[in-house]
Amino acid sequence: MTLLADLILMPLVAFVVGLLLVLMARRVRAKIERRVGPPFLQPVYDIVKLYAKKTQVSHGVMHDLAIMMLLGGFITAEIFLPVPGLDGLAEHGDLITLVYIMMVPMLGLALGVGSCANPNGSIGISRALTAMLAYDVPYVVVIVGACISYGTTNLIDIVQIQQQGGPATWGAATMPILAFAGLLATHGMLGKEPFEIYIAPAEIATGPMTEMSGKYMGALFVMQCFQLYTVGVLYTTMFLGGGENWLFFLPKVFAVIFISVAVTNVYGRYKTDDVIRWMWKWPTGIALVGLALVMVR
Amino acid sequence: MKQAQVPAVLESVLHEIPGIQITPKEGSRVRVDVAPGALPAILELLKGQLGFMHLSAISCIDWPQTDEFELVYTVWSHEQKMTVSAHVTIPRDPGEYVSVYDIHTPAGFFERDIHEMFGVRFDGSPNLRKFILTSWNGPPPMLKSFDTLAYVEETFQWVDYRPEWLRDIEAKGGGIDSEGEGAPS
Amino acid sequence: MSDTTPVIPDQPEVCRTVDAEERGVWRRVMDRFADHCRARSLFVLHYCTGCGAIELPPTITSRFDMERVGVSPMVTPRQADILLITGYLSVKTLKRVILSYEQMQSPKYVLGFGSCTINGGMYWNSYATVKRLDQYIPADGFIAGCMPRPEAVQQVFLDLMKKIDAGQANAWQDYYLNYDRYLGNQMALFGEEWHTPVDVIAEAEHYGYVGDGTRGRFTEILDRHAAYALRDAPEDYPERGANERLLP
Amino acid sequence: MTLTAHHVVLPVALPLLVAFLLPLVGRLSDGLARLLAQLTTLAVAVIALLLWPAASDGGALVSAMGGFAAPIGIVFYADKLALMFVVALAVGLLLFRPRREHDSTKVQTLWLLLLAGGSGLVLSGDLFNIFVFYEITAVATYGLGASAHTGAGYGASLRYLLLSALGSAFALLGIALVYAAAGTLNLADLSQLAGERLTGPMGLTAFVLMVLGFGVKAELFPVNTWVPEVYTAAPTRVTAVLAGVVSKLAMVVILRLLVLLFQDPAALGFLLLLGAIGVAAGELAAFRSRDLHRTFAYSSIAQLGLMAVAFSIPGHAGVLAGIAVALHHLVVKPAFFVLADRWRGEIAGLTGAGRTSPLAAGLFVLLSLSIIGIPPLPGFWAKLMLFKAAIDAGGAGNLTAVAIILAATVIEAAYLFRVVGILYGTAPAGRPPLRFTLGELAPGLLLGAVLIAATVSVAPLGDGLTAMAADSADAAAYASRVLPGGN
Amino acid sequence: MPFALPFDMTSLDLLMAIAAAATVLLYLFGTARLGGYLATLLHGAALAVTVAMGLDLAAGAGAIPSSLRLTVLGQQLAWTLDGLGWFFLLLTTGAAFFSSWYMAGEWGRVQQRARIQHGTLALNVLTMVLLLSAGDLLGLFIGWEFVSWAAFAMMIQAGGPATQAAYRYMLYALAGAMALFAAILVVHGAAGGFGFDQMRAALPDMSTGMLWTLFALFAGGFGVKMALVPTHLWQAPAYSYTPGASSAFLNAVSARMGLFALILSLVKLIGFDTLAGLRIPMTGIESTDILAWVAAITMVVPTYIALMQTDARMLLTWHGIGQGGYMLLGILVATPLGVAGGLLHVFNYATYQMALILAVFAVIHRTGTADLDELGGLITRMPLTYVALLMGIIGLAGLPPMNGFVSKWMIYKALIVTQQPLLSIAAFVGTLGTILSVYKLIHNIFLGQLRVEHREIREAPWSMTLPMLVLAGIGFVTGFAPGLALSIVDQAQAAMGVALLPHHLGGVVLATGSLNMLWVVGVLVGAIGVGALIFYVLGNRRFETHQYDNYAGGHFLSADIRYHFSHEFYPGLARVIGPWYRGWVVRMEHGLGVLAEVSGDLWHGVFRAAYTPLYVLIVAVLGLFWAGGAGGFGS
Repeated sequence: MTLLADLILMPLVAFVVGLLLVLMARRVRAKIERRVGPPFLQPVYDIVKLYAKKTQVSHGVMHDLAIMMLLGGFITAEIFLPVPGLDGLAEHGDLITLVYIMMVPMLGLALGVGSCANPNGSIGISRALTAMLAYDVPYVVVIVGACISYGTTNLIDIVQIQQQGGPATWGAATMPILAFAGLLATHGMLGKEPFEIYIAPAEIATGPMTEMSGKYMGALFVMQCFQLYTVGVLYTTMFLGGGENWLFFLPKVFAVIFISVAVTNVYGRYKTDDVIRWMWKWPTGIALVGLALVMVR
Repeated sequence: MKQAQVPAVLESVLHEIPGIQITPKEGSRVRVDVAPGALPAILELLKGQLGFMHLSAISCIDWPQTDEFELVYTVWSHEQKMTVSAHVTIPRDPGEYVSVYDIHTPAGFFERDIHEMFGVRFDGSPNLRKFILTSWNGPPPMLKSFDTLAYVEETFQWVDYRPEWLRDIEAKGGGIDSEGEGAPS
Repeated sequence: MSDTTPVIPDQPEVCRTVDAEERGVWRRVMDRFADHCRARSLFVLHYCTGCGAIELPPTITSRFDMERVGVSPMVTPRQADILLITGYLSVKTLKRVILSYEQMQSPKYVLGFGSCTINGGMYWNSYATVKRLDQYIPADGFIAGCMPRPEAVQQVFLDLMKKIDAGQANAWQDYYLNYDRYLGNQMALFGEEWHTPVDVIAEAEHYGYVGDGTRGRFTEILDRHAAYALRDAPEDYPERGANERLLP
Repeated sequence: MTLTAHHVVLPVALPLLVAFLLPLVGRLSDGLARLLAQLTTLAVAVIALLLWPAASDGGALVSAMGGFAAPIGIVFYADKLALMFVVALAVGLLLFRPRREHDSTKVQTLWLLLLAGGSGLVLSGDLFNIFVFYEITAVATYGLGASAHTGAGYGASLRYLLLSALGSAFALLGIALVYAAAGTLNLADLSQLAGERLTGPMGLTAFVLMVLGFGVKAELFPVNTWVPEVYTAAPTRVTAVLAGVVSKLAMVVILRLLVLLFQDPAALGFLLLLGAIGVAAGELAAFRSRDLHRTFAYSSIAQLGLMAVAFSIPGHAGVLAGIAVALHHLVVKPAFFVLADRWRGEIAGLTGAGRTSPLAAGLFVLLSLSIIGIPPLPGFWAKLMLFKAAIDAGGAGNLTAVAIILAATVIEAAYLFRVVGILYGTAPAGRPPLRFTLGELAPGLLLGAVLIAATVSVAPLGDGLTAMAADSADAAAYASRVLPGGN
Repeated sequence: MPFALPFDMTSLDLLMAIAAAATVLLYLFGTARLGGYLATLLHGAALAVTVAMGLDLAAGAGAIPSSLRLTVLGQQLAWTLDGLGWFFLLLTTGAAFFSSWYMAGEWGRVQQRARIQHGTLALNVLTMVLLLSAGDLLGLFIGWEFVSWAAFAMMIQAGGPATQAAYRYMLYALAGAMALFAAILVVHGAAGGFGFDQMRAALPDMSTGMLWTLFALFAGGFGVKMALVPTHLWQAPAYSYTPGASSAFLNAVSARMGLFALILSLVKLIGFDTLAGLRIPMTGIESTDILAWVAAITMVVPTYIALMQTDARMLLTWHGIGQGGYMLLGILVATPLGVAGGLLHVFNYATYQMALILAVFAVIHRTGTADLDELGGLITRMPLTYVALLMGIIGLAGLPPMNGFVSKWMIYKALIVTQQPLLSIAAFVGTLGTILSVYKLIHNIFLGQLRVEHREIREAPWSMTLPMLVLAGIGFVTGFAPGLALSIVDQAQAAMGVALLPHHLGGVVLATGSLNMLWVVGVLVGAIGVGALIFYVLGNRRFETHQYDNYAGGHFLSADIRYHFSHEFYPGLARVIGPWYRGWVVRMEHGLGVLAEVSGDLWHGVFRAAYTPLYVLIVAVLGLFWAGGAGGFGS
């Protein structure tokens, strides 16, 4: 029975924490711009308003399927991501499986946007995939380094290994360089400036989201919540010792996202090939140094 | 307006054009009135000798009384720091004039604009198709003979703006001076 | 000029039309909640149609910060709720405004800035500008002033929110219910071949907003030559290429 | 009627006799002369076949001329190997008799001289006798080479004459050295004395001179520059016989020398070197050539190089491989030349020829596959034998030779299948279709059928060849049969 | 239960008989009205026999002998089929069955020379049966030559560019064959015979130098067929210009014969331990490491070349080369997990690559072109082909619901567990490149703006879409329950002498993190169901509009404006990695060609020398000088 509870609870928790993360992101942006910032329930209002739209325009079956794959993919990712108290199915799928499950919604979105037949969307997706290639190279090096250093790819074991000796045995403590590279790659993964090339509102009218309206746009807002949550929790699980209990776990997740959000609002937008060059020069270099250190031990 | 005498350098260049009349204006502006046929020559001279490289604008004034169009070519010279506006008048009904595109390339757009707004044909101008009013089928709208108010009256509708607060004021004798100049009834 | 001089019926005061089937309690609670959220989350279309657009940046950014009440700019009409007509509307701009309006997802609201959208304003006697906005697309609110200051803009937003919260801002239904009249006015201005790629009638039928005013004389003209599968575009209209509907 | 040892001399004597009769008969009527020539060729073939059972049971038929004993007497030694080549020569000459326009009594006489010389070369057991028959074949080849009556033909034959004459001089010098050292010219006798007399620098020099001499006809490396010119200029049927059969006879002579006289590794190494360079040179030049005739000429140089490498491997395995390659080349090369007869001139000009005459193109593909050495065709088994022998013999020289041959096979496949690609290309509209009449293609198809028959019956054929190789590689048996009482 | 047969014929003989009969019959009746269905029947029969043999092997029979014996010139040739051979045989007959089924319908009728296509396909199956059941090295070589030439016959039939590509293939294949010939000769030299057991017996006393040459020759010879990096240029054009179904067959199976032979020679005969023993003196780099790095480069470089292709077929064949690298890398990890991953990837690759190629050829059949810049928006016209291609690309990219993910996961896991980070990073980077290029493939063909001329295109006929969908279904089923495919892989792994990987229906249970695809795919499908529920319940009904009702910055879109974004699909990436393609291998290949030409000219010149007598004199003097000096050459 607990498995059924986990199956239901984990996505909901993810959604709620995701909403809070989105709120924090918008609030931080407002404070940086010396503005008051949105009210507490603003993300909820946006999502409900989009779902409550009276007319919903679709561009074909694949456009709808994409939205289903989007939500389905992230719900699955949440279920395989262990959080304090809720292990879900982490026993049956390890870190590598999770990384690839996170790519299913990305592919679903890409197919849906493709079927909208909008040039802005296609350019957006081409840039999104290129950016994915850019930030995934360092991210892969970080994952391989972490897995080799922990000796396992099972997320639950990884968390236990890190919690044995308190903060001293956290990933960030044992592999500081690798953790730093992971942070840079995570920042790229979130699609915030300076790597926001594929949602560039000025150039390609929010790229993939051009033809998304009503509940399609609502699903994308929900995806943003899930994405912030997943990326934050994954980084915390790998390097910040996961969560003994929610009291310690949430601040860590918020801290990870806060760093990235804070950095976002003071940067302009890189061109696509600059994103690639930067991602393959600095984070990859740092990650390889971290990997070398791990292999030496 | 401090000095009225014609700048010497301009005098020396333009004096042999027959029937030319140069009147200096305030600041560094000079007005030149010339016969229609001589204008390209003048522009050529100004550009060649005095560095009037920049054609700021060609504007057209519609004189319905004398049934004429007046074309004003404003050119500017960086060397002389001086603006010359050459005025030419052409009769309205044929509304034909020669294009100065080969002297100043921007003239192409000005001529296209004047053609659209006034109906003046510049032969030799590269492109006289519709420019801004792409879905306009009416007469050239800038002509004074074109009664915009009549067109507007006929094409658009007004809202008779009678909110109750206005009716109270009128009841008390106030209200809008509807006989004023052009206020809609 | 075409002989179809549109006749202007009397303008009834648009009020909240209760949906056809009497809604159950649960549906009404849901509607109430939906209206509550709709009022607090408005996406403004980032489309500067006239001179008043310069008033928007201060309204939305740090000086007046409309995000406090949930208003934020959005790039494409698909995602936007509010279309701001900021100032005079030239005939050419009106075409794009109508296309953007039809591409917006209802419930959608139109706010007219300044007197130009009410009765022609400063350009009342110009051949190129449109005099009354609400002849071509239904408008929810107008702000007097040439150009209204951010405080006035905020005030109109707050008024609109109150109307949405009360469920009254339904001018958009009027576009479906009286589409023929709007189309007539548009055709009077743009000529008979005028149509946008958006199939408004099919949308109205799909979502059940078909009133007696939806179909009429002008929609027949529309059907005759809005062969959306038009291969080659007539030379000028509208500018590059005619519109396209893939017959289902 | 059974034929005894004394009839061994007939395959040589009969054609010589008729060759000199022909001019007289020719004066009466050309038809009769041609018929007589063909009859004698047929007779020679029949005789050789009839001799076969006698040779096979006794190992070999030996007939001493005039009853003289060894050191002086001229001996004819007909073992299965020799008889096989005589039959091949006769059948080849029959199959490829000259075409109507190149034919005349003079050509027929040369044809018979070639038959006589060739069979004498293989049958005779005496060194000087071999030299005489070698001269006869050389003269016949000069005449036949020029029988196309073209300027190029005369030039090529003249250059070939010069080269061959020089070669013969070397051979004669070598034979003289051998005579000086051993005192006898009878091969069997020499094989007895070779042990002590022909070793050391004197023997080696004799060997080098003889190899260079006989190498001219056996297309060995330094002395085969005449091959492309003569094979291209001569009438195609003559080339078919020359390349197919005659060059092998000279190689058999060299084999006899190696087996009987010179067993020391220096000689074998020298022949291996020539062979390997011959293979590499042949294949690379063929890769470069643009004309079909010239390509097949270079290809035959390469195949002869293969034989030289095979024979340079001591023991019967080497001989077996050499014979297998020789027999396979004997079947494939004439068929290639039959195709080249119609597809004359630039290869590039042949585009689309495969579509107009599919049978010829199919034959070409079959022959290419076999000569490259693709299983199950006999070419593969021959090469496998060669490689097995070389690897079993070991030694750096053999390994490099194997490597060169493997690389050469790839180049061989390259130029052959380049031609196939052109044959099956789409023909440009303007060119008239090159069509084969069945008559022209018949010999080729026959040889193709022989090839396929060999593929099917490769096992029994293999055993037969192994027995023949074992016998011909056995110097002691040779001596015991020839010398009475074997002193 | 032993396979009962009418007379003493073993099942392997029956299979050979069917294959031979198929070759002859199909060559004669290929174009007849029912010729296609006859082909499908025959290949189906062959598949059935193979499956039966599988049951036999699973029931414990070590190997299935064939009564075909040949003794030629002292060599005995025998044919027996063991687990490893059977695994690849199953792929061959399966691939032949599906491609003949594809050819049976309308596609076959449209071809000019269907007879030749059917004949060559059956010939390929026959030659592969002979190769896979080779009993000794000579049999292996003969089978290898047969397979190469059968593939050549299949490639050359299309004419035009195909002949050029086939000619280039033949040169590479023959060079590989000669290397293999040299290898078996070296073995013959050392072991005195061509038998497998003779070779194993002679292995211990082989010198390391000989072992290195043997390793190099085997890896080089078989690597050419597998298109490992330096020898990969021929495969893409050769496999794409072959017509339709045969191209699918070649892509799915033909290159894997190289892998079979590599496993047979390096793993079964030489064995992992002897290979591990072979080290480069100072550096401690083992022989398998070198091959692993060649496999890694083969994984990455061709994938990023595929990214830049504009022809759909070329893109897929370049990926074929890349995927070959994954299989080899998996096997070279030498742990049960790695080997199982590599072999499973062979099975998975065959299913989704075939589905992809058949789908692309269905598009070509309908639109007439495979150029990615001329297509677009076909999803509305050819939905079934779209589904097949979609499931194929998910498999090719190795994403969860499909089987491609399972085998790639096992390979990553094996590399991480054996602490080889750089190789696993290369594997990940290869997958990323694949994801980008497969999306470009599906986007440029099926998504985006539908062209005016493609508006009346109909879906491909059932005879073409059904095989595709069945293959994609197999991919999904083996993705959902990888245990089925893993049990097939066990046969091959057992025959290879590698310990079996304990697995259950859903996947693998390992201490260092296990994978249970039943849960992963189950939850994914369930979650997508929840997504669908949310989509249909919340929010109003959807209104489907046409492709020109699109946001274009206020612009009115219409049919005559071509706004489909497909040319140069990844401009940013092209700007960064564009200069990295320097075509070293292409220049190297060109260099070899020029070397052959130049040396050809040299010898050609030698033979044309007119002054031959003088030339001979010089040579004679040299010969004498050498002979006189009694310098013994050789000995």
